[in-house]
Amino acid sequence: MKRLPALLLAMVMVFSLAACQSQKPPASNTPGNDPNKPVSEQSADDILSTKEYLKTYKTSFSSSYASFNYFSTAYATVRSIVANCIDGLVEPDIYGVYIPSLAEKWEHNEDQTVWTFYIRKGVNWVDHTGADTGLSVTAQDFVDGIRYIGDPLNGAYSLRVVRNLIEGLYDYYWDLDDIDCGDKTDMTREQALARFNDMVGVKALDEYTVQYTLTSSAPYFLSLIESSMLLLPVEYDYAVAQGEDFAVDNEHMLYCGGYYISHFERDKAITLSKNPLYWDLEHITVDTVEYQMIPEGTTSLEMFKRGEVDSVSVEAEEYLTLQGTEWANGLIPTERSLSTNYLWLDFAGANPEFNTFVQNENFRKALQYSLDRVAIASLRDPVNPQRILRGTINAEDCIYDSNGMDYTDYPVLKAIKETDYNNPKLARQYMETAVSELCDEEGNIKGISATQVDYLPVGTFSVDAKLPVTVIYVGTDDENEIVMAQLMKSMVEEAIGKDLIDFQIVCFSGWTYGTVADPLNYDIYFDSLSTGYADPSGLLTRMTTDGAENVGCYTVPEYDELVDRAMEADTFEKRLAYFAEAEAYLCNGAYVIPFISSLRGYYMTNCMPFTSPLTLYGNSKFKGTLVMDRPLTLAEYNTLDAAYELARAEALKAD
Amino acid sequence: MTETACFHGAEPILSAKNVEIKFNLRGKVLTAVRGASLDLYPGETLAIVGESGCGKSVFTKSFIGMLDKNGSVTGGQILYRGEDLTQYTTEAEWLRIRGKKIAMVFQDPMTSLNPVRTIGEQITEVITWHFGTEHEQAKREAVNLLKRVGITDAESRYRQYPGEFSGGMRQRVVIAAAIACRPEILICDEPTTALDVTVQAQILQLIRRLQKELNMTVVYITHDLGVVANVADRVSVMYAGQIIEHGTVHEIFQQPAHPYTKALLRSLPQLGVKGHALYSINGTPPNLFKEIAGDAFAPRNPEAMEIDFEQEPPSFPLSETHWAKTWLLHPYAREYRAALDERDFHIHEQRQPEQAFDYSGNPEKLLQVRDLSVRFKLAGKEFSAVDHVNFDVYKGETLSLVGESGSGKTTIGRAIMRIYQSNVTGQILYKGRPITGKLDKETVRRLRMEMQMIFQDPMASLNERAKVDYIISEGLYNYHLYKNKADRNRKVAEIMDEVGLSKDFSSRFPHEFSGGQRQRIGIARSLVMNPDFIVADEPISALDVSIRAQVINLLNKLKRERGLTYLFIAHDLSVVRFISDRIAVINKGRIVELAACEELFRHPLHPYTKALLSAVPYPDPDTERDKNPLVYDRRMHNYDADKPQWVEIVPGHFVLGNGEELALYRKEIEAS
Amino acid sequence: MRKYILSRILRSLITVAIVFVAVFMLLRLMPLSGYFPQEILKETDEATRMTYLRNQGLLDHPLLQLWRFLQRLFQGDLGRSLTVYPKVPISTLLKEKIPVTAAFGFASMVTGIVLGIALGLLMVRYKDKWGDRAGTVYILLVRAIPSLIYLFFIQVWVSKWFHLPLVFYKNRPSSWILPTICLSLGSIAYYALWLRRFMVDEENRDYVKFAQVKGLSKKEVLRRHVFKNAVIPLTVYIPTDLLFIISGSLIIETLYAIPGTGGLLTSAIKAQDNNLVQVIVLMYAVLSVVGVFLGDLLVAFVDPRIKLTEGE
Amino acid sequence: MEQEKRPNALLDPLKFRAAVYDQIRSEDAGFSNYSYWRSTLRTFFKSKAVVLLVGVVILLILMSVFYPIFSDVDPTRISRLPLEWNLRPSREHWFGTDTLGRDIWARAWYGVRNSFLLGFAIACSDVGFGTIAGALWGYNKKLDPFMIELYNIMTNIPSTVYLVLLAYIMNTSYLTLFISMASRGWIVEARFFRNRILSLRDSEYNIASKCLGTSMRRIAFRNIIPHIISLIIMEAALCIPYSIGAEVFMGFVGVGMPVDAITLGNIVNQGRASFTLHPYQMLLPSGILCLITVAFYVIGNKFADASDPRNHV
Repeated sequence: MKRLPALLLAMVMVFSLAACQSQKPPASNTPGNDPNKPVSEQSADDILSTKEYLKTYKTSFSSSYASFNYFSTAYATVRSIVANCIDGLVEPDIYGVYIPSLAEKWEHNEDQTVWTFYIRKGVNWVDHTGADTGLSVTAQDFVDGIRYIGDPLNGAYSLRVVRNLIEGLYDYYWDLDDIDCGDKTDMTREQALARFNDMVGVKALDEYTVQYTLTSSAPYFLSLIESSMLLLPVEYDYAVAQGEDFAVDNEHMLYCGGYYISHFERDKAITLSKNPLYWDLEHITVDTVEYQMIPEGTTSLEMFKRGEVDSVSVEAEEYLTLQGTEWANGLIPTERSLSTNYLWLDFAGANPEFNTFVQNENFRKALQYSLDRVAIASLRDPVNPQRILRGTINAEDCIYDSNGMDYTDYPVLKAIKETDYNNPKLARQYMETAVSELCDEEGNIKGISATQVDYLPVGTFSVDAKLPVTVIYVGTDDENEIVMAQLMKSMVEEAIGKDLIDFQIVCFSGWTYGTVADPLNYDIYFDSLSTGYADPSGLLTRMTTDGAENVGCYTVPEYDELVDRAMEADTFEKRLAYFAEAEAYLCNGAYVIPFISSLRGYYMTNCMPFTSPLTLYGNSKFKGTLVMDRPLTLAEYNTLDAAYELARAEALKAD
Repeated sequence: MTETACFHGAEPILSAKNVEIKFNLRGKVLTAVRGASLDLYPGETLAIVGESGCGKSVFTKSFIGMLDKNGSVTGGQILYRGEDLTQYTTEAEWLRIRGKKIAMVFQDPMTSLNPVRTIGEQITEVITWHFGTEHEQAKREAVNLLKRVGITDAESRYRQYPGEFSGGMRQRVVIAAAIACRPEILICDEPTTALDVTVQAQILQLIRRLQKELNMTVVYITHDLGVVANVADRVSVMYAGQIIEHGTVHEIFQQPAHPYTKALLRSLPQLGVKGHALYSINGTPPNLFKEIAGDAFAPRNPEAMEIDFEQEPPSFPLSETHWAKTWLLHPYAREYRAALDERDFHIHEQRQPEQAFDYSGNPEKLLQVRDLSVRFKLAGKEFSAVDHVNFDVYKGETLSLVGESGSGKTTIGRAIMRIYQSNVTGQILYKGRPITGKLDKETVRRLRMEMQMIFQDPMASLNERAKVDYIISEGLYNYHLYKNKADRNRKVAEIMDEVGLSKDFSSRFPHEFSGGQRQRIGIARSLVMNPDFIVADEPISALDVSIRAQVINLLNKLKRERGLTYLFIAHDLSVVRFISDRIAVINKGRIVELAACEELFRHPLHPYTKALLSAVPYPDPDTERDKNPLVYDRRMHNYDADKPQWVEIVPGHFVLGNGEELALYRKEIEAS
Repeated sequence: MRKYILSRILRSLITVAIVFVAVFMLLRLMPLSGYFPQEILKETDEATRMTYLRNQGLLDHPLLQLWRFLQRLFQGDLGRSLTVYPKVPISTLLKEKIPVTAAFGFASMVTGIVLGIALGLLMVRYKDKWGDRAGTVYILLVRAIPSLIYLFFIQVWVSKWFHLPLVFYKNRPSSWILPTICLSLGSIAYYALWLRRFMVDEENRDYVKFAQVKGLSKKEVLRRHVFKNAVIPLTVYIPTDLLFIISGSLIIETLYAIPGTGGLLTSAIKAQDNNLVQVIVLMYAVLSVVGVFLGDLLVAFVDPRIKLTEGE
Repeated sequence: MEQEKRPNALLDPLKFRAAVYDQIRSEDAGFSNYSYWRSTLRTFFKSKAVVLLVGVVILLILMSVFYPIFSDVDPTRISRLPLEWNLRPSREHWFGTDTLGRDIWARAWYGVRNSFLLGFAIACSDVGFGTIAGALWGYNKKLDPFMIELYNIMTNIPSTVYLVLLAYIMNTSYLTLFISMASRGWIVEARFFRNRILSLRDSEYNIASKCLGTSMRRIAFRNIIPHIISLIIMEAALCIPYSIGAEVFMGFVGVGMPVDAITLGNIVNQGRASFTLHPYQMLLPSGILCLITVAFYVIGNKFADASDPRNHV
């Protein structure tokens, strides 16, 4: 029995020995006069020159993932890892100007429908130990990349844009698919596969020259290369030999980028190591990148404080509690997000009440004008929520015409940007109008009868075909989304009035696209879409009546016409102007309700900013990243930012 | 007498003076021992007799400091070799005495040994602990001890677990462990109560032998006067926490002085005359939570004097070795005592045995049991609890089923009562009609009314959560045997009166009653149905000696008045002899012999019956002393080739045996 | 004895079979769209999906699918995950995850038994004194308060007080401490509670009194008789503990980011990963049945009383 | 031997004659004034902790009943002013406000009420069905193999499997949670009661009733239920902490209550997300939650102890 206290003592000792070092807070040098924009006393050059940098970058991921197959994965973490492991033809420099990567140079024809890339020689694939496989990256590998995604069985992710853009790929793909479905019997699968070289507009002109032939003019093709992983090369024979195992873990894939995946522990850790054979080894500043899994968002800030990760995004509430602590001056606002958050309305759902009303523009507008977007944005950034608001579909500051004019500043869109949608009175008016059009005097909704709405597996709901209109909002069980949904409910019910609308929130834990959005098991749901590359067509063409992103199944022929007109425009400016009109039509009609951007407030980091490629559309890269042994302060950031903006403007001009 | 004489004058090794022991129970104080005194002399055998709750066990436990946590010695002295044990406070002090000087054997050998350690370890540990002996040496000693207590093949049995031993064997092991340190005093707390009669005698013999060999003083605590007669040199009779009479065994048995002792002896069925009411002690022992004034026995003593209720009697010496605490011995009471003695004498004179049941007139067979077998499943194995049993019960008789525990006698009773159904084979006929297997509702209903059962354990057989009123009228409710509420109340009151319970009790709960009263409630519950036939399953074995006679008398009275027929299940032959007309002896599921009561006692044939009869303790020290019980071993039969048969060897006398044995039995009968 | 074991095994197999078939069939009732990750679903059309499903044999009659599953099972092929870890062989998954969970499970089982028994002894030794009271309060808190709450507080606060890592790192031994202790908290309470209860029960038995009468000191009686007898019934629970070793704790593995099997089932069901669900359910069913069975065998092994009744 | 030296002079010779024998008095000592329920309650309330906890539970129940009736604070009122979000405990908001400015004190009491309702419902169903099924199971030998297999199967399927399956089939609601918990709880209780009833079934007083031809129904109501009523009370009390704990766990797994339902589980799980930032949001409600579970757990166990006649010392 005496052994027990001894045992306890021993355990306590182990505890105390196990104490590990924690992170130092950022240096408290905030002498700037303007508290909103503190600036360091040091110049940008001073900040950059006086540093010793760490060789390891530690970061985290939060969801489990399965495969590193860059053609088929949908997981952002995997995409960001692979972006560092497989190089594309071109990449942006720190100012976002495209510079050679695996292609040493490139050229295109007049109307930008044929692009030719000259591949860097002497780049070899390496395996998961960093060893040279002897296989070199050739033009054929890029052709094979398209060959791989052209086969429906390989399940390429986000294929539509590339499939429609590369000449012949669409037909090639659907022929194969028809064969698989048994709809097409006049040729075998082998015969169809053999037609690739003849049909599809991607050719290896010689061992190191690859040429893409496109179906339409694509001035944005380089940004598409940056953003889409479908244009990455693959060692086809290797991939085919691996079969289903291809890229399921680090051992079943090959690397040609700055890093290879040296360690992989499922749901726990991934380590990237510097590729010793990399062609641009001098710009690889960080030797290893360690990813570790953090399951709950709340602990990641704590992890950053304890020095377990090198950067962390700071949510609104965290931002507030960090104020007044030693960490406060390390909080840096996130710069930009190309992703926009929408409310999707279900135009073909099973809820007769909502279905009747949603066809009515006044009702949609009532919804649109009932949202206090600032309050919603305050959930993300309580200090400066204005910067998160976004009423347009495409993001600002990313698409420019040849005059340098921002696409969202075209007049029709500018008007939307300037509209204050927080107008409960107007919302109530719109709703009353809608009610007068759709209901009889007793408050019965015309043309429908009480019924049971079957939104299984989300649930079943009974509606009485009377006012208030029952609206089923279906969301995920993510804490932040729940809070937002609850806020929206209170806004909508307050603005429109509970007598006219009954806003029900269902947080469905098994929320997947397949269970809720695709089978139309909702009235309203919240989602986001992002501008994929420097052209509005990326989003807008997919939102037409039969477009892939038209998940709400609205029918707006006017919009379809506007999009068609834009696609046929002969100049880029006209194209943008027409697209702007189309986008405004969709927004003003409240067919979809974009309301904020996906900006997540603030972040803290140990990295020196503006040292790695500015990847606007694609995934960030670690090339050039400088890791400090302490967090960056906002003052330092602002100093560096000022210098960077000047340099960038110059660089863009030179481009 | 010669043996006892030598104690007097010698120094006692243990001397308890005016010991008072109190317990805290549910916030109240119970005085379990109220100034009991006792001297123990070297080498003697003392028996402390008393009914349960009289404090005999508690009293002796205080000698080794084993009182339960809520109890303590609150007065008096216990002197052991000059040291006052009541002053001991620490465990270390007691450890010098316990096991080493004073050892104890408990009642139930089934629970006294740790089931998961080998018996060897449990003996060895005492030796190593007390003497620090080396393990090997201790082991050798333990094996010797085992041999000594009569365990054959001791070396291999050393490594066995208690579960592999029979009850008697276990008690031997317990005794071996108790005497491992050669204690001076061995206290045996009802050492044979839990054992079967045949084993009981062997254990008593063993203790007696060991006592002689080791020169121990042995204290027996028992309620069984037969055991007392068998073993004791001197006897202390305890009642309500006091020793009320003390003397040599002959003095107690032949000249009891205290009314309680007298009554106790007189109420023994062995001393009763068949057909007459047994002398019975009324009432129940006193409640020790209350202050007791005067003689504690007075309220139950119909011959008590007024002084008995007022003052506690001192002890009056009768001889050098004999004293009693009763006012009857006071000179003032001389006349009264003489009158009492006179009356007792006449009572004895008048008694004539009643005519035995008349079987000659071809009496009606009320119940016929044919080839009855009952099979049970235990841990996936099937075994026969009752194996091809045949017997008849005549109307108006009392047939007793006698056997050891586990012999299947209760199972037969329950099979007749249709409690076991699916696993029963063979036939049971009641009034000529079969009552096994599926019966129509009406028949079952009728049977349930005509056949009733009385249970062994009066504590378990009454629903604790129901009032007496409900318990007794349960049958009335079931069959709507009453017209209205008043009628039902009247019936309940009548039956309570018949079993000797005040009708005021009807609104009380069973746990407010003593064992005898509860048993009477149980009987009332059965009688209210007006049955013809009653299966009485050991109805008195769980009762105290002083209570038994009440119940026996009640059963007999009811039989006479209502013309009942009993199937009486028991293990105690002395009771059986008193109460029954015929006796069936059952062993391991088979009835081995069946005969009229006196015939069986006079001419037992089956070796098991003989062993059983020879082992019955008889409350007479002279006959008991020289008794040499027979041992029955089942293996003596060789039934492999020659199957046993159930044969009526002379009219009315059945016995089980194969050809060879039967021939032998016939010879025996002729010889007698 | 052999017959008994055989019939037990047979009955266990039937139980496993029923559980498995029931879950298998239930899973086939789910909508087909669940077979695809969200993003894939968005990018493909109905025809492509049906093709995929047909190629995978997921449109066949459930019984046929069951048969196929069993066939492959006997060849040692557990199939591949569908949505949670698309295309990853389930055997690979289990091979990766079970060792992690099992290592924690084993460590916590040992901690649980050792500390649980120590605590139980402490409580008996100091019965109705401070040791007992402290132990009772501990048991009370662990058993009464929803584990999520105190596990969460332990992660946040205890890690801070002792400067222990917040999450688990394979190469940092100090990060093992908290999860292991958290995992064993429940079983410490469990073992302590029952050991105490059994010991107190045993203390009132006749053989204990007899041992005392034999002159053994109380401590000796506790050690030689009470403790041993009280531990025997506890052994029944050890194999059930074994179950937890492999199935893992959803809460603790989630809190400490342990890449074990704990959350596997939940996420598999949520993502409707039929292949994964059926394998895990099968695994759990087998484990629990085996656990109960082993428990009985173990007791028969350590308890001489049981050997007897069955050995006859 | 010891002699009483009492002077004979004090004794009255007239007293040495037969006294009147009183039958009732001779029986008198047989009675004890022991009453099962009185002793149970006395043993139960002997512990001061129990008295305290019973007081706490009564207070909690009263509070959860009367707060929603008399308070005019709307626990669902969302504030659109970020200034009113995440307020620390103050005089105005005793427990502070949550992420959307809702008053946590008010939410806590609505939550206690709803959790109680859920807990009581589950306790009733589990113990109710469990007792009935346990009685059938215990009394009918033929049911035994079937029920044992059913028990094995039901306890072998991990509960999350059909919790999540149920969540697929039905809305997340009180009813779903209730069904998913109750569909499993009854068999555990049934087995518990079966074992108790099995030992009661073969007790002599039941056999006696059988011999008297008492119907099964009467046996059940008069012989069985009065003996297990204390167990029923105990199990019901222990069901409450169990059901509250299960609700918290299910919220964690993601198959709990609808988000706008106010239950303790929801409040705690919501508080957990922002624990590092606003600890009070979780601490205070989980304090109440722990108080409830601990109180019921202690009460249940102490009652079990008290209802055991062996402890009536």
